[in-house]
Amino acid sequence: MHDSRLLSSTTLPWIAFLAVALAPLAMSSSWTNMAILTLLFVHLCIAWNLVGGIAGQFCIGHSLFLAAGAYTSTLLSIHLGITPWIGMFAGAALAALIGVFIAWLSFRYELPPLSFALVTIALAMLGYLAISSIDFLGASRGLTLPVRGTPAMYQFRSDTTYYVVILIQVIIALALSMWLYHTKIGLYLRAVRDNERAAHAIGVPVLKYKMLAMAISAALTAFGGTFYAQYLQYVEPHTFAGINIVIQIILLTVVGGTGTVWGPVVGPMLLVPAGEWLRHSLGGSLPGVHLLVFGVLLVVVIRFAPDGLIGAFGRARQAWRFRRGATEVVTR
Amino acid sequence: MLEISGLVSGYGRISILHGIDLRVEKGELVALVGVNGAGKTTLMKTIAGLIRPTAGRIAFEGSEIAGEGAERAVAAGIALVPEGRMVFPRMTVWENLMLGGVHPRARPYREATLERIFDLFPRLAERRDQKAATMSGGEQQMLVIGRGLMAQPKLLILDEPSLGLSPLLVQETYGALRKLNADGLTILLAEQNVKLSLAVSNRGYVIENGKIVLTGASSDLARDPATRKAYLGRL
Amino acid sequence: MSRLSRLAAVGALALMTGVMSVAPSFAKDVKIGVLMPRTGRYAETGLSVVRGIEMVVNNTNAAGGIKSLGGGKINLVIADNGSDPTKTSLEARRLMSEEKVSFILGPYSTPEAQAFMPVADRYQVGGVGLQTTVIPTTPYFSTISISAEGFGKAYADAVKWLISKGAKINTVAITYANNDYGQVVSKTAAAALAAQGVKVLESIAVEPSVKDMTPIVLRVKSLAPDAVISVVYFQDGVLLHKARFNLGYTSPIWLGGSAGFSDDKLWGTLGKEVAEKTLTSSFGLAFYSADGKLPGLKDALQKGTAAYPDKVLDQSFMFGVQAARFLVQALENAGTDDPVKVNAAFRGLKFKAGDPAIVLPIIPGDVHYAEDGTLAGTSAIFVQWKDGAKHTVYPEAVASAKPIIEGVK
Amino acid sequence: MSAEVLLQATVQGLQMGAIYALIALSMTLIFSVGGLLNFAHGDFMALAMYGALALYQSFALDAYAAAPLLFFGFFLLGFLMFRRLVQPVLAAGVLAGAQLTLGLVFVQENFLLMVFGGDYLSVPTVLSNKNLVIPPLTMPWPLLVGSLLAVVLAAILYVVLMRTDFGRQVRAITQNSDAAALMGIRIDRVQAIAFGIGIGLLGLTGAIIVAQFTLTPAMGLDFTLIALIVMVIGGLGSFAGSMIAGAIIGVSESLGSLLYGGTVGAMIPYAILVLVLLFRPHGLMGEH
Repeated sequence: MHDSRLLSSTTLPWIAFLAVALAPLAMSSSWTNMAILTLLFVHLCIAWNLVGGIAGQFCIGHSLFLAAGAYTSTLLSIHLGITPWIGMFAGAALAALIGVFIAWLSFRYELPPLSFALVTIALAMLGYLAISSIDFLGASRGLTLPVRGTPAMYQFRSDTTYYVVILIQVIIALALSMWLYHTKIGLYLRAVRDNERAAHAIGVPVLKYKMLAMAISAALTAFGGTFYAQYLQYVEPHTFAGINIVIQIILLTVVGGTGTVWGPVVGPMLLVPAGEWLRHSLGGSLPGVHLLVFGVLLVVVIRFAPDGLIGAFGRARQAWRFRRGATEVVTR
Repeated sequence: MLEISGLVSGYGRISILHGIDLRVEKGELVALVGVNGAGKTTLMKTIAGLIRPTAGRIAFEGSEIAGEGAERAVAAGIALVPEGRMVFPRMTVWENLMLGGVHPRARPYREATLERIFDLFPRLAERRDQKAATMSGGEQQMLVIGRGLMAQPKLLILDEPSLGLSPLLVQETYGALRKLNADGLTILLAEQNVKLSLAVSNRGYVIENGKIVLTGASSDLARDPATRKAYLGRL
Repeated sequence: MSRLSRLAAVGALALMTGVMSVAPSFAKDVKIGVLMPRTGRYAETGLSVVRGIEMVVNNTNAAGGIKSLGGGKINLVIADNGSDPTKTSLEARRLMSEEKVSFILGPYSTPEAQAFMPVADRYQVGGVGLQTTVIPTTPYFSTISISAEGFGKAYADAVKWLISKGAKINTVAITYANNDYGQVVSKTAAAALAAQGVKVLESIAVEPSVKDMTPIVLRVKSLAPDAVISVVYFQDGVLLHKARFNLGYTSPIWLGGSAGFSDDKLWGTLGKEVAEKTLTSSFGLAFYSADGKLPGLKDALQKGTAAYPDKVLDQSFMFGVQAARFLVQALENAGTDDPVKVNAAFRGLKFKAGDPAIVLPIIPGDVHYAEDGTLAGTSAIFVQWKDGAKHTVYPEAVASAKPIIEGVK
Repeated sequence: MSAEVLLQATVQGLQMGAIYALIALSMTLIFSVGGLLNFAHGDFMALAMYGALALYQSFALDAYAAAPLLFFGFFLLGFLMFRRLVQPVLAAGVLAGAQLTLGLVFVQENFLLMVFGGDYLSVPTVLSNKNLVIPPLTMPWPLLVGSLLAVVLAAILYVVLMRTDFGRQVRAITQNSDAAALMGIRIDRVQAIAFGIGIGLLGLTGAIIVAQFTLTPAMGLDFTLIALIVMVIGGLGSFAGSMIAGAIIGVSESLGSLLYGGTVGAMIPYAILVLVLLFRPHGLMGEH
């Protein structure tokens, strides 16, 4: 009994996820590219959710981590010829460092949640303005990666290979997020989210776990940044350091369900393809109409399921069980 | 005046009250005693309209108010003085009191009521322009009671008014309640402090695990072996 | 020649003519991708570009298609890049791997081009950037516009020309939008001016999202330069002119561009009062002006008015026309739909001055593609405004009016 | 740098600062309703500015004359929106509310893009291009009117919130909504009215400052950020604080651009925000 429930609550979603994620392999190559974009956002949403959802820190500064991953690996590749396979770890380390600093800063100065969000916005904007002005980082024009065309340099001839790379990254990120969620660390993080003072009072080392969550989230985001940069083979501040992408990440996660394991997976997997579909089917008619529809869709989901689709699904299932339970009692 | 029957209430799907029957007659001072977690606060909040009951009736002066919301309860003449001294911390004493009488039913009498409250609690008059958060626990308790009175209630409900007060302040507070009752105000008092509340009240109810287990005249209850046994530590 | 061989020759000829006369069965249609913003920031521009492209392609197809392909028709596959580099990359991959297009017209902006180039390089399908000011890094990408570096030099050339006309310019201050375009233009202009012996007092960066240009104009004013070069977009350009107007600072010779000095809607947006005080004496760098003296331009304007009577035939439209005319010529030269050969033919394009294929006034003389994929022979034009209309004043080869220079009679 | 130029830049900065404060005032009011952080703030204002444009184009109505109309129109919009949309989401938490407004950014930006297109537009008014010249100073009238209005509105809002029953009810809900309910305060109605006034003020603000800016559908987010900065630096809920913070941001941005160029000028507000939040987490005039 217990085992089968465990099976249904962890294994089934995995099977469903893999089935959907692997489907594009059987389809045409334009699906592969769509799947890559989708999985990239799944990866970034999982990473953000560790801090923004599970630890409840409304961080808008993840563009810094994305930029760290994208720029570090790119610069190492351009100037020193170091392969991004190694560069990605340098980028992740840098991102983790920045993340730990932000976590420390917010703890040291006891920032309330709202102020934390604003400080991270401000840091993100400062980072964006700085990157757009520094010549070494390519300034606003950005940096183009030399075409080397070898897998050893993280460049592939086939999009399917990029797809496999991001799929593996997502699986690792998902496993990590699941592990974090279900172990003591996740428990502590959720305690911090629900009531930081109380968590502190019962002896949870709040700073340590906040820094840990931030470090993991930042490093994962940086890995996403490296992949994104290598996939596009160029970096540029607007795409890699602007806050627009963070807003997208947050909205996708929110629709899926913040603070849950599967929310950041479900959100992008439904909405990224939906957004592309809307763009293709409505985009040509009037500028903006497809994004308007998309925005209305987001607002409607947030309105009727503020805890996201995963939350709504959970409630529906519970209600169904409840009703079924009730009928059983009656028939008995 | 207040008639509760078969009341079931709680939070979400979890019921805390399992069929409460309770009456308060005009001019009475009724005590509701029970240990922490027995359901006193839930009952008070349900009467005041903060919680919607899942079953049962609450009739006030003959009309049904169950589940109609807090605004309806205030309009009918019920004022709840909540536990935990829920003042508006960043407002002055005067502002807190004015808010107590902000309901259209009470608004025309605000100035007059304010005078009465300042008579009853002279300390509030002294601290008129002080921020509520900066006052002592006892002063805040007076303020909350005063604020409840500003609503021109026919029935004043108090939730644990003695909680966390020094014995001297408790005496002062209860003195004020007795005076108000003597002036004709109907009072329903929820307390853990069994001895004190039974001493001031006419009748009493004992609540346990969301059910009324004993009821009767306060003097009888105070002598009842069952009450004594249950609340030995407090007697 | 023997009778037999003569017969064979005649037979062969007959066979060929016969084949030619049933052209549809021999004609090879060619699939061309159009990768333009139809949504997002540059949607309006992208839609206008597509109108220009569609007009040329429809006219070509109606006139018998591509002759070297036996009258094959051009089929456009229009893709939307959402004004976004990532989507440009995705759509480019789709056009190349799935739609198997022979060439791509687009993308539009510089960041989009940078996302496009690695894909073009990988799939070996060519593309042509329209308003891209970056120098291509792959043989599979070419541009029509002038590079940012080219614009920088154009400012220096214009200053040299103004001096030759009698203007006294010893010192220059530069303000630039702090983005890819502004940074490169200002740097190149400063270097070229210094080489000419003109002193650049300072280059001042301005964020493109600025809400007030007054402090910047004040800074320029306190430098007291003889001339000012402002690399601005539309919005910061409007704010710049308003600040100049409010502060009454109209004395130095002011050069600027592009949209913030030469966009068709600028005069209307500023209003007559401000525009007369600021635009009439300024020199606006432009890609395009409808008064350009080119036979191809007159023809395009005429056909455009017929095809889209209710639309404004703006700069973007003409860029679309220009790109499509280049492509038609390249297809004629290539005689195949093989992407590599089409791209090579595109890179090999050569036009004489006054060729009817040329519609953009930035191409006044002979033109061909340089080694790096930029157009050699282009030259930015400068316009001056009068009563709400633009008049080209430089270079003199395409000028339609005499310049009005501050301090020169 | 001459004293004259410095003075001119300071005055210009003060006026821009007053405009920032004006935008932050309504954000402060909206924030006081259940702690909602409105990321769509600037977008509502953009909507109002386009509204002024539409009224000008259709009825040749001057933006200053349209201001009261826009106030009432936006009040209704805000009131209804709160009832149907914001309140149910806010019940799920402050963060859900903030996320909802992020979604609204999408909706409004693209609505404007769809209806008005992506071109930059401007709205002429009676005060456009008029300057008040007091040598050596030049002050654009639209900015002056905006600044004066900011001060007047801040004073009115202060009085309404601090000295009226309505204001006390709004504050009571912010400080302890359960206790407020016990007073018989109709929380949803008071909140909806306060939210409506906040959005209405944005309608008014948009009309008043439309002469100063160029309109583009995506302009909202920049204004949201500047309003957030001003509100937070001033101290959440403090109108006087917003005025002071607006002045600080406006002047430092202006002088920063004058002395060190536009990029530094653009970075200054964010740097100030970080420093203030670290060393005075409740802002300059905020209450603990």
